[in-house]
Formats: sequence, structure tokens, C-alpha cells
Amino acid sequence: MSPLDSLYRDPDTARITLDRPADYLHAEHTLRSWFFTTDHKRIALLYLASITGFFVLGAIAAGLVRLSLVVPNGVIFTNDTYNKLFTMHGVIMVWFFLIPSIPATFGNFLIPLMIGAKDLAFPRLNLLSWYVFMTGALFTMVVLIVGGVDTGWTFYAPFSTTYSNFYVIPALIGVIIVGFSSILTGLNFIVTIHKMRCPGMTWFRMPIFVWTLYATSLIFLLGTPVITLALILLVMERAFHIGVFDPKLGGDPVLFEHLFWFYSHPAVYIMVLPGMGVVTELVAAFSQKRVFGYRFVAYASIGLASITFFVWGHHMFVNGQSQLASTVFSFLSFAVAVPSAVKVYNWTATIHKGAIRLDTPMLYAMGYIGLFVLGGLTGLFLATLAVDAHLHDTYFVVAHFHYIMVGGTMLAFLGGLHYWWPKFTGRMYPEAWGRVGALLIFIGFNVTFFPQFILGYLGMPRRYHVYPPEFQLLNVLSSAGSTILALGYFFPMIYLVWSLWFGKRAPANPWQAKGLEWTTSSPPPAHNFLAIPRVDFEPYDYPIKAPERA
Amino acid sequence: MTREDRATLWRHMRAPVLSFVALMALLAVNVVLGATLPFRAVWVAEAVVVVCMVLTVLLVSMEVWSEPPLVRVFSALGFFWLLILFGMTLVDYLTR
Amino acid sequence: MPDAVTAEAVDIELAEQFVTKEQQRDVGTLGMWAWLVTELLLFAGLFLCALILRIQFPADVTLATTHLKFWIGATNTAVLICSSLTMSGAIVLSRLGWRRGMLGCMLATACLGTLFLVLKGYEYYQDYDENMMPFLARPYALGAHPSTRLFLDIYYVTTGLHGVHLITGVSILLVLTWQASRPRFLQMHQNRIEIYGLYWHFIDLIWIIVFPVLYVLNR
Amino acid sequence: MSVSGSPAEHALALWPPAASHAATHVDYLILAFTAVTLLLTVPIFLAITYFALVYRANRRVDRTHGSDRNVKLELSWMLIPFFLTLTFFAWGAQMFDTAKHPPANALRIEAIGRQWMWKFQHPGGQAEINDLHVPAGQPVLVNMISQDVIHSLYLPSFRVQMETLPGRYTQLWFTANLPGIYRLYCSEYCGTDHSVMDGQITVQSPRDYEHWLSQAGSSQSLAAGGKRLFANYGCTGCHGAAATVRAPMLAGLYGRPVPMEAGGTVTASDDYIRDKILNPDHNLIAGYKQVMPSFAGVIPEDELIQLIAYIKTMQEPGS
Repeated sequence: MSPLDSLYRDPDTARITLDRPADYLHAEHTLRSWFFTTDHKRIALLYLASITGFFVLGAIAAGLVRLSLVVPNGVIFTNDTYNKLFTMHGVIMVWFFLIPSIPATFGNFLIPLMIGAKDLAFPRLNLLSWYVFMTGALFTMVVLIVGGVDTGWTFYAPFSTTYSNFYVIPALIGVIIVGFSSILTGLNFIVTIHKMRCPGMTWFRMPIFVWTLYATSLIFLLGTPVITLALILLVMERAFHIGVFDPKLGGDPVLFEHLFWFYSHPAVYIMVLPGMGVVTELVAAFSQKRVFGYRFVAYASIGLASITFFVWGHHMFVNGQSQLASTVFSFLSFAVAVPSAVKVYNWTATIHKGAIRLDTPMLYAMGYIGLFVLGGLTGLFLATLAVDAHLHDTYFVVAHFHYIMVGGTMLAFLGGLHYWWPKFTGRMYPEAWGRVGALLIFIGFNVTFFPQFILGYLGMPRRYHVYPPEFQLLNVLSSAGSTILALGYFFPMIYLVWSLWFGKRAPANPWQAKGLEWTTSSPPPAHNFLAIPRVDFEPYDYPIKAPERA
Repeated sequence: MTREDRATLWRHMRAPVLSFVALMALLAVNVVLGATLPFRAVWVAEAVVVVCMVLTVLLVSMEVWSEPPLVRVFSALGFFWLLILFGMTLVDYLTR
Repeated sequence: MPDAVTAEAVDIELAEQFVTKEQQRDVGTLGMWAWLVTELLLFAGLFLCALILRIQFPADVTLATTHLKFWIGATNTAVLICSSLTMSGAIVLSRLGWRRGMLGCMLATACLGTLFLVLKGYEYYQDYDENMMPFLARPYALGAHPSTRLFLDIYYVTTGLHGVHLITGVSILLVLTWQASRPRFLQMHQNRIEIYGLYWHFIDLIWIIVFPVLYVLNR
Repeated sequence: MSVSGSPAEHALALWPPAASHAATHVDYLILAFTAVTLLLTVPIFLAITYFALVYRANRRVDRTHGSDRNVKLELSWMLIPFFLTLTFFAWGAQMFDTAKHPPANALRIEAIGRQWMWKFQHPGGQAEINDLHVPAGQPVLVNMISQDVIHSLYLPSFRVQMETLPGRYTQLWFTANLPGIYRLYCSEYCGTDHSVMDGQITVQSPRDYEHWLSQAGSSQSLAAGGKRLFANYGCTGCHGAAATVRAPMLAGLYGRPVPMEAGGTVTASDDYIRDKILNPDHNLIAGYKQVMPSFAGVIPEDELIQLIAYIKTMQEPGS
């Protein structure tokens, strides 16, 4: 083994950034060097800054929605304002925060680092996709704030095509544009993972995070064009009245729902899969133990990405879909439980007999597992035909998908952010504050959304501005929880920014974690590695190992 | 252009020219079928012709035939997903 | 053809994120194929709409298709198949390093693409003239059969979207031809021709599906 | 049985009232599913917490463990939960099937959703806005259509909902068994006043229901109204017994297969008749020349319902 190889195998954990040549953050300081960069790491930070901005706007809208629901008679906002607020919340959070969140930030930053490449396969395309994203997102944002759209994030026809206000058209165009950005990102990742792996980096030596992002990119590539088309048809319907979704001419609004959910159901996995990847990294690193059943976890990622394209009809059980189609979709939806169960049980088995450190990222990971399990299993409730006939379009659904999207994606995002923060910035975040923040978010989240399961079961429909008085108590509880949640979000926002200047300098590998990204300095140099790495070891070869098989 | 050059050119252009001829012939079949409508279920024959044309373009013109397996998988991937979209949607439309 | 015999060196220039040229070539090809997958699924939604309309309103769709310009559509298909041949020619010649011949083939391809657009434009004009554009605020020839609108509008969206792809394709092809006319292009960027060729063939392939789906089936 | 008052009297309900046998059944299903969910999840939560405490990095404990993979174990925790939950798929699908097939003797109520109100009509022609009275103990079939956007009729106390689509009839049915007043909602977002498109469903004993019907006031039944409209719109000119134009006879049509010009048959359902009135050029009937004018935009939804009700009552001359 050459000295260089041993460096990759056992990186010097005490090595500090200061003695290195200029890293990617300090190579250049001009604005130009940021806005015209082709370095995947800088582009990742551009994404991080922009989606954080969108998250804040979406969260403000959510806060106002919860504020309105404190009273049952809807006197705080008018009906129109309320409808615009929840649309704003949904559109921003789904299209501009959750979908790009982990892929465009962590994926962009980490894929080349984790597979030992100098950059993504198409660096300029990567920059272009950020500009495309910003163009579409800012455009829609302006429309949402100035004009206001009241269709909900699902844009169902014929309401959006005939009855809602004119601003639907520009809002849709913005979303279509953002779709192209996802496609370009997915394309870039797929080609990179196939073709840019360093010598020795076989498929089964890749971290699970890379596997999940590969699966996610497949969804970007195969699903996004269909929603693009569906939204184009919606714009055409609105602008020229082409009739495909207009029942007056014989068109079928259910067709829009088919085209919409063909993408939008898999989109849930765009949000969840990368989160699973992050959590797998966290669980392994903070248990200092190999991922249990690595291959199954890897296959499960691809399996989820494929099965998810067969189940979209479970959003349409009571929408006039045929009974046979509903039954088939219901059955296939249960199949999603198989790869999901693999993930959860294998994480648990990974933690078993590890050397566990309960640092902030691990707290988020454990929270994630709990919330994801609840969210996933309530999803099976909704996939059960007779149950869905009761719970469809109630607060039960709202609670379910927030458990998946906030409890799942958001917690994984925050966990990953803390875990890789030293790698991104070269600074450590303050651990104590981090733990308090994680705890607050976990508590706030559950207080906000658990009551909504009960509300839904009691029969409170979603998107209601005025609701029957018997639901007030649970709604007040939920709104109270959302203030705790909001407070929790403030913590990382403040201390992470603080740490940029005052945080402790980070060593190359603060967590004694395995993976190529920890073998390079924090922050990494411009082309990631001083020499191209060569891999001759298995992934996650942490010190605690099972005895070799005889 | 010398004889050798011509020979070289023909050696490389044979596949594209042959596929061109095949495509034109298949198109002619479809046009005739479309213009005359010889029998009721003619759409089946037309669909078969289209599948042949698509395969010709994919395998010969786009050279999938001689590409490594990865590219072949990607060229088939889109069609497979198209079948998912069609199949699952039609399960609804054909049984309403 | 003196140029044709003196073959240039054919190669590509290594970009900084790659290790080998082979890797760079593979990346380009795979990237284009990944893009084409998305293009196919974009059109797939339209084909699905057309199919569903054919299932739901067979009589109205037949009525609408009989008003489409079948022969222009057929000619246009032939034009695109020809352009595919010239594009294949450009790729073959670029591999041989026969630059002049390659440029000629590329220009021919661009011309055939333009011819397609011109014919399509004429077809649209005729449709307009015959009051076959139901989405415009003007009389509609088949107004007594409102559901024919749906299929015709899908026809315009599909052909329009395909037209946009073709306009983009011709524009990129012209820029590429201009770039390729400079010396040393084939030594530095030969693979661009091949990658672009995939895109052009794919536009052709989409039209090969569009033509029967809209014009031919159960006419 | 006591009739409860307004549903708003309950300050904090944790369990919604179940006013039909099917609703109770759904509750059993959900309870059983919840039990299985807890069975599958609680061990995970406990295990993670336990491991996190016992195997803390700074503790000296035995960390030797088996292999990092165990195909049998993984397959078992992959497939056992799957098959366990599949029973709920079967259970739910079976109940859904029942919910899709209303009994033949069901009392049929017509509903029209529009921005932002519900209109219900009883067979005798009694109409209600946002409120619905139904008798207990008898199956009630609600046949719905929307006049504009997609709405959804949601009756939480019966654990059912169904969307109302523009241009197409959809149905739901239930058998109420507990007299009382329950809420009904529109659960599919339909615009500005979506949240006030709700009302109350009153379940009454059959006697009270009869009494209510007689009080509600109606000059004529739906079918009788349809008969009047049939004459007013000039349908009798072609479809009447004395008509000279050769038009399909409507007597005995409902529920029968109709041969199509393009081959095959279509069953003369509500949707078929409605579509034929609005778009006679759809689905041409074998053996008839299409001469009927379209009534799209002429006949409103509630009159279409009356016409269909009338066409259903038309008997074949011999029978």
C-alpha cells in the first residue's frame, strides 16, 4: 500500500484547514467568482442560500395559515387571502424547497466528493440549472406575492383553467421552468455517477447517499417531463381553451390528475429518498459501524424509485377513477412498504451494538426514523381503499404528508446540514445549541401535526378557512405547536450563520467518519482532491466490525 | 475522390443508406394503408409498421445496436416508462 | 474534392473535469441519451391524450383527422427521413475527417429541416384558411361537433411542440456548422457532431410516431 | 333512540360519531390497522432508544455482533410486514367493493354541487339546499354531478365521500342506522368559499322522514317534472309515440345495451342518456341517422336529472 492510499484509508483527523493551499471558498472572493462559478461546491452553496430564502417565505405563509386557524370563524384573514396563503405555502415548499432541497445542495456538493471526481460531468450545465431554477422560482414568487394564486399547489382543472384568477398562467410558467432545472440536475447526477467514479469506486463501494441520489435522479428524468407537459396543457387550456380538461367540450379533468400524479407521487420520493440517504450516512457515522445489509439498502433505493411510478392512482380513489384501477393502485401501493421496511429495520440493526454518539446530526437522524415510520404507515392507511374513502382530503392527509416531508425530508436536511457543515464551511457549529434546536423542532413538529391526525379522523376537510367549532381545541393545539416549531427553526438559522465567523475551525474529519469526502480538507480545495483517489476498501469500514466469516 | 475513398465511404454509409431505404418503404406502406383503408382493423397493421420504423431509427440511425449496454438500457428506459404511463392510465380508462 | 482525400486528424480536447478522453466521449453520449429519455416522456403525455380521445370519441376523432392535410404530413415525414440520412452522412464524414463533405451534409440537413418547417407553416396556413383552428376566436368549420376540438387542439400542441424542437434543432445545427467550418474543429470537438446527431435523429423519431398517431390511424 | 342536537355541542370529540353499520366496520378496520401499526413501530422506537442508551460511545459494553448482512433476516422483516398489511388491503378492497355496489332498493337522491352550495332533490321533487334529510334503516343512494368545478360530498359520520365531477355522474350510498344530525362537507377544494360549502345531514326515523317530505312541499315528482320538460323542449316531436321522424324509442331504454354504429354496445346509463342529450353526435347509434340537435348549454343540470328520471319511468308499450 502506498503512503497515499493509507492517507485515504485513515485520514489524519487532526489536520487543520489553515496549513492547506487556498480552499474552494477562499480561492477567489469576487461576486463574479460566485455567480459564474462552475465549481459544484459553490453552486451547491448558491442553491443552499436560495432555497433557505424560499423556505423562510414558505414558512411565513404556513405560520399565517396556522394563525388564521386559531379561530373557527375565519375572521383573521378573508377567505380569498387564506386560499392564497395556503397555495403560496404549498407551491413554495413543494416546488422550490423540498424538491431541490437535498439533491441540489448536498447532492451537488457531495456526489463528486463521495465518488472521487473532480467535478460533476457537466459543470456549466450545473450552473445553468441554478439560473433556470432562480428564474422560474423568482418569477412564480413574484406572481404569488403580487397577484396571488388560489388553486392550491395541485392546480386541479377545471378550477385552475376556468374559475381561478388569471395569475395561474404565469405561476404555472414559473413552475414549468423550475422543472427544467430539476431535469438538468438529474441528468448531470446520473451521468456523473455512471462515468466519473474514481478508480476502484465500484457500485457497491458507493455510499448509500449516492445510491439514493441516483434513484432520485431517475425520477427527475422520467417523471418531470410528464408534469411539464401536463402544466403546458393547463396553460394552453387556460389561455386558448383547448378543451382537453374541459368537461363542457367532452374533455376529462381526471386526465389532468393522472398526468399530474404520474410525476407528483414519485416527487414524494424525490423528497424522501435523499433524506434516507442522508440518514443512512448519519446512522453509520454516529454508530461507527457498517451499514447493516448494505446491498439491500442500496437495492431498496432503486426499488422505491421504480415502484413509486406504479402507485399514483392512490391519490384518486374517490375521484371517479374506475374501481378496478383503484384496486390495482391500492395493491401496488402496499408494495412500497417492502423497500421502506428494509430501510427502517436495517437502520435499527445498524445502531445495534454500535458506539453511539448523540450529537446533533444523530438526534435528527433518530427523529427522522421515528417520524418517517409514522408517516409511512399512515400512508398505508390512506392506500387502503375503504379507509381512504373516509380520510381522503381531510387533515389526516395533511398530517400524513407533513410527517413524511417535514418529519422526513426536513429533519434529514437539517441533520445532513449539521453533519457536513464543517465540510462546507470549515467551521464547527456549537453543539449544545444544536441539540436544543433539534429537540425543539422534534417537539414542535409533533405538537403541530399529531393533532391533525385526530382532526382528520374526526372529519375536518383540508383547505378549510372556516371550520366547525368542535374542532377548535385541536386546531389551537396545532397552532401552538407551530410556534414551537418556528422557534426551533430559528436556532440553526442563527447559530449556523454565527459559526461562519466565530465557529471553531473544523478538522478534515471531525466525526471520524468514513467516506472519501472526509479524506480531503475542510473545506475542500478547488478540484476536491490533491490527487485522484484510489479506492480499495469497502464502504463504511468503521472500526466496529463483525468477525470475518470463517 | 479516389476509388478507395469511394469504397471507404460506401463501407461507412451502407447502414445509413439501407435504413433510409427501409424507412421510406415502411412509410410508403403506411401512407398507402392510410389513404386506402383496406380493412377495418387497419390500425393494427399501421401500428406494427410504426414500431418497425422506430426500431430502425433507434438501432441503426442512432447506432444503439453497436453501443455499450449502458446506452442500450437508457434508450429502452424511456419506452418502458412510457408503457407504465400508458398501461396504468388505460387500466382506468378502459374499465370505467 | 481535394479536401475529402486529405483527412484531418479527428479527436477531442480533454476538459478539466475528466481523466480520459474516452470518459469524456461516453459522458457526452450518455448525457444526450438521458436528455432524449425526458424528451420521449414529454411527448408521451401528448400521445396518451390522443389515444384517450380516440377511445372516448372515435367518430369525432375520425372526422377531425379527415380534415388534416394527410399528404403534407406524409411528405414531411419523408423530408425528415431524408434529413436523417444527411445527418448520418455528416456523422460518418466527421469520423473520417472529411470536413467539407461533412459541412455540406450539415447544411443539407438544416435545409431539409427548414423545408419541413415551411411545409408545416403552409399546412397551418391552410388550416387557418379552412377555419380549422378552433382555439382562435373565429368561426370553426366543425363547430357542430364540439368534441372534434379536443383532438385538433392536441394536434396543434403536439405539432407545435415538435416544431419548437425543430426550430431549436436547426438553430443549433447552424451554429454548429459555423463552428465546424473553422479549422481544427474536428481535432477538438468531433464528438459534438455525434451527440448533436442523436438529437436530430430523435426529433425524426418523434415525428415518425406523431405522423401516424395524428394523421394516419383509422383515418 | 335519542336524537342528538347540533354537532357543535361536543367541545372535544376524539372519535367521530358512526351513524351507519358500514361506518362502524371502517372503524374496526382502522382500529385493527392501528394495532398492527403499533406492533410494527413500537419495537423500533424502543429498540432505537434502548440501543442509543446502552451502546453510548463512552460506555464499556460488549459490541461483538453477527454478520453485517443476513439475507434471511432481512427478507423476513421485508416480507412479513408486507403480508401482514396486505390483509388490510384485502379487507379495505372488499369494503370498497360493497361501497361501489348500491342495493337495488336504495332510495335515490339527486345532488348537484356548485360554487358554493349543495342542492339535493328527493324523488318526490322536494329540494333542499346544503341540508339533507334521509330516513334511517333504508339504503340511500346519492347520485351527484357538479355544475362547475370538482367538488366532493363528504359525510364523515358514514365514513364515505365521493367527488362530484362536472360532466359525469358519480354515486355514493349508505344505510343510516342512528337518527341524529351530522355534518356534511365539500372536501375537494373548489374556490373562494370552499369552506362554507357545508351543511347538515339529518337522519330521521322513516315516519319522521315521511312527515318531513310532506311538509317540505313539492308540486310534482322528478319524473313528472321530466315529463313536462320532455314536452316543453320538443322531445316528443321525434321521440313521442306519434312522431313521424324515425328516432330511437325511449320506452324501456334505461339499463339496456344500445348497439353502436362503430360496433359494440353501450349500456344506457344515466351518463349515456345525459351525454346523448347534450352531445348527440357522440356514440352514434347503429341504424339511425344522426339528426338530433345538441342541447348543450340549453338544458341545465337539474332539468337533465328530471328528464332522465322521466325516461327511466317510460315503459315499453307491451309491459
